[in-house]
Amino acid sequence: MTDDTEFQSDRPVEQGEDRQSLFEAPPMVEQERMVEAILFATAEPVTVKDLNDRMPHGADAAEALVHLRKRYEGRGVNVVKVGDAWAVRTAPDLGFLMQKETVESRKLSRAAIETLAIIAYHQPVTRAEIEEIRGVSVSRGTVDQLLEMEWVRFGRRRMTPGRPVTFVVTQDFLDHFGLESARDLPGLKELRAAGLLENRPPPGTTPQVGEGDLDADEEAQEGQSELFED
Amino acid sequence: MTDDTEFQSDRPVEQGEDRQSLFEAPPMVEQERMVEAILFATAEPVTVKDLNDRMPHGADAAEALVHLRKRYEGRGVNVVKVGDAWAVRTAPDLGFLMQKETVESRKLSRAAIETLAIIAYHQPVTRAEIEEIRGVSVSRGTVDQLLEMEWVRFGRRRMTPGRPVTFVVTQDFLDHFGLESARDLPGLKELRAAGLLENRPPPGTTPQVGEGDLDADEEAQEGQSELFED
Amino acid sequence: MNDAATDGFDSSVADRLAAEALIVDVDGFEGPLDLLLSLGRTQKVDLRQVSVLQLARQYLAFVDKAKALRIELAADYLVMAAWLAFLKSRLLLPPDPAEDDPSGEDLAAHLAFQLERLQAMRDVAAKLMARDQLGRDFFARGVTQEVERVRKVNYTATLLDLMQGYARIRTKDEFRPYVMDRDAVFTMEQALERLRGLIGFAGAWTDIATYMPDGWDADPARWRSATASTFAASLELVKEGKVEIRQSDAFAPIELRRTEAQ
Repeated sequence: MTDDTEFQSDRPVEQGEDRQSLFEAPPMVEQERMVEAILFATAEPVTVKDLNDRMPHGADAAEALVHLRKRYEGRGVNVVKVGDAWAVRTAPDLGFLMQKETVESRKLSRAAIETLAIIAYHQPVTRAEIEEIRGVSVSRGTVDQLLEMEWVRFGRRRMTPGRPVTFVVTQDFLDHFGLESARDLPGLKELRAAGLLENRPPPGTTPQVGEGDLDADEEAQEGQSELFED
Repeated sequence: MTDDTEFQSDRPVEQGEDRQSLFEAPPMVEQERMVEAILFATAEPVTVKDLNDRMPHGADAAEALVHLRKRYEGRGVNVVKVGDAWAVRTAPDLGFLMQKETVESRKLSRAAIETLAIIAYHQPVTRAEIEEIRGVSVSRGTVDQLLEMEWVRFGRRRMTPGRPVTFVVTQDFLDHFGLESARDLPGLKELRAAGLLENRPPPGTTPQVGEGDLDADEEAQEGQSELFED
Repeated sequence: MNDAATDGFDSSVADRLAAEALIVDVDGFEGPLDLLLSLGRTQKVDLRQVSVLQLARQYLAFVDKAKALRIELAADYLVMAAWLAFLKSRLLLPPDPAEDDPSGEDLAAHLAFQLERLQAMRDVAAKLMARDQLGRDFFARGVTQEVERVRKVNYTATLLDLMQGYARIRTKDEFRPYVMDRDAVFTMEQALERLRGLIGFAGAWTDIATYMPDGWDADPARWRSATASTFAASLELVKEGKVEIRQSDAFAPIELRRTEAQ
């Protein structure tokens, strides 16, 4: 249209001006508003062509997009290119706001705590060794749980027949318990000094049978029951 | 939490500081970004409480909203208040760009429109009162349609004989008509000044006048105050 | 849309009023009050100053015409007619000081109030519908992002739990030398491993006892442990669908064979 008026210079000037103002593109700041509203309200990303089609004649969506994109830099939402189209999207660092976490706190089972304690004190330690120390077989679920919590991870394989895997505690474990390293775990002496190593077991645990071999049966039973628990 | 540390001044200072920094709210500009991201992510208005719940501990969504609203003044999209919730909406002057997004809304009958207006301006209002104002019985379908569109909902029962249910308008209604609160209904002040929102019983009605009237008055007041709550 | 609706209504009312001399279109009115309002508006005055007496006359004339045309009038139109006739007489006759009933003026004032209120409601309804509307003039976010619900179980344990747990184990050791006394236990994992290796050969029903580890039959304790774990392991394999298991009678030999591929 503007081209037209330029060529047809024989027309009255006023008319030409009229037509020009009629089709004059809105100011860039208005165009920016328009692009902003369209990108906001449209479900799909919008191409520059679509934007221009929807905006008033003479508008330059590409330029408006440059301004708009800059305006949204560092904001909670950004103007992003998706393929050859444009959209407004949540800033990547704020994705966590789109999740609602419900956290349930549960006490770690006794089996898990004991297994964890053994790994912490004896790492790197194989499953067979854990069972040896605990005196009961360790269920797959217990170790899986500790692995999943990322308190325990696989260490190097032991260079013994069967090359069994070993378990070690993780940095997460140390962080959770506020330890610099696993070596900082109180030793037996300190446990005893702290009254944690009395010759009486804490209430609620299996009563201690004085002499060694007798309790093998009991242990076996305990192992069995645990076998069928989970 | 911070209160705690302030009161328990016997605690080591470092610990108090630690705890404070642990719960320190993000800077206001970050909070503004968060509110921006949350409001952009949903079509529904979000309450200040919901915002605070989703934002990190110590954040003040209400304050962030003040800044954010100002930031979007005059832009292609605006931050608007809807009842006690907030939303981002395109600027009304840009509606012409959105033909594609326009949803053909269900055509409301004249009866439905009048009933809606009566509920909005007289809320909480009983069906009998609506009928009294319109001078005809209100068909079940009319109210059902408004309930279904979620523009009206049941309010408290009226404490008069029969304990009739009342109707009030919803947040969706406010959202649809771009109202911050029921207080902003067009012409509300004038109607009230003209006494046209009063519940004026026909002269000489009923022997139960005394009590009934008192009740009605109270109810009317209650209704008004509810209108002004928000 | 509503503008159009109300406008449409207005014009249709105007049309109807124009045609009223000939046709009494009762269905076109939403009840007596609506009809009265229309009649009142033809007085072309503020509804506050509307002459209720004149209005009553108009209404009664309307009802008479309808009767003459043998048009069935709904009961509420007739009730209104009766009430207006009563009101008319009240307004025309001097008030009876002995009577306690509300005066004609009071009744008329209330009717005027009702008409004004109805008109006011119609006006604000039109104003309301003329507002910018969501989805028509302004718009919500086109693409929404659902809030993802993440359920997370947070297992807790304190250092004290850990130490107590360890202490519990080590306390047991305090009473005996640290020996490998676990050699009397054949774990289910071991049994499972053993069975997995052998089960491929069990095409026919085989006594479970033949799967017992070699050399475990000397010590009764070891035999017991091996029997239990082998049995538990075979159940595990049944659960996995790898083998079938049967026992003809209580204490009869337990037999198993591998499940045939289907």
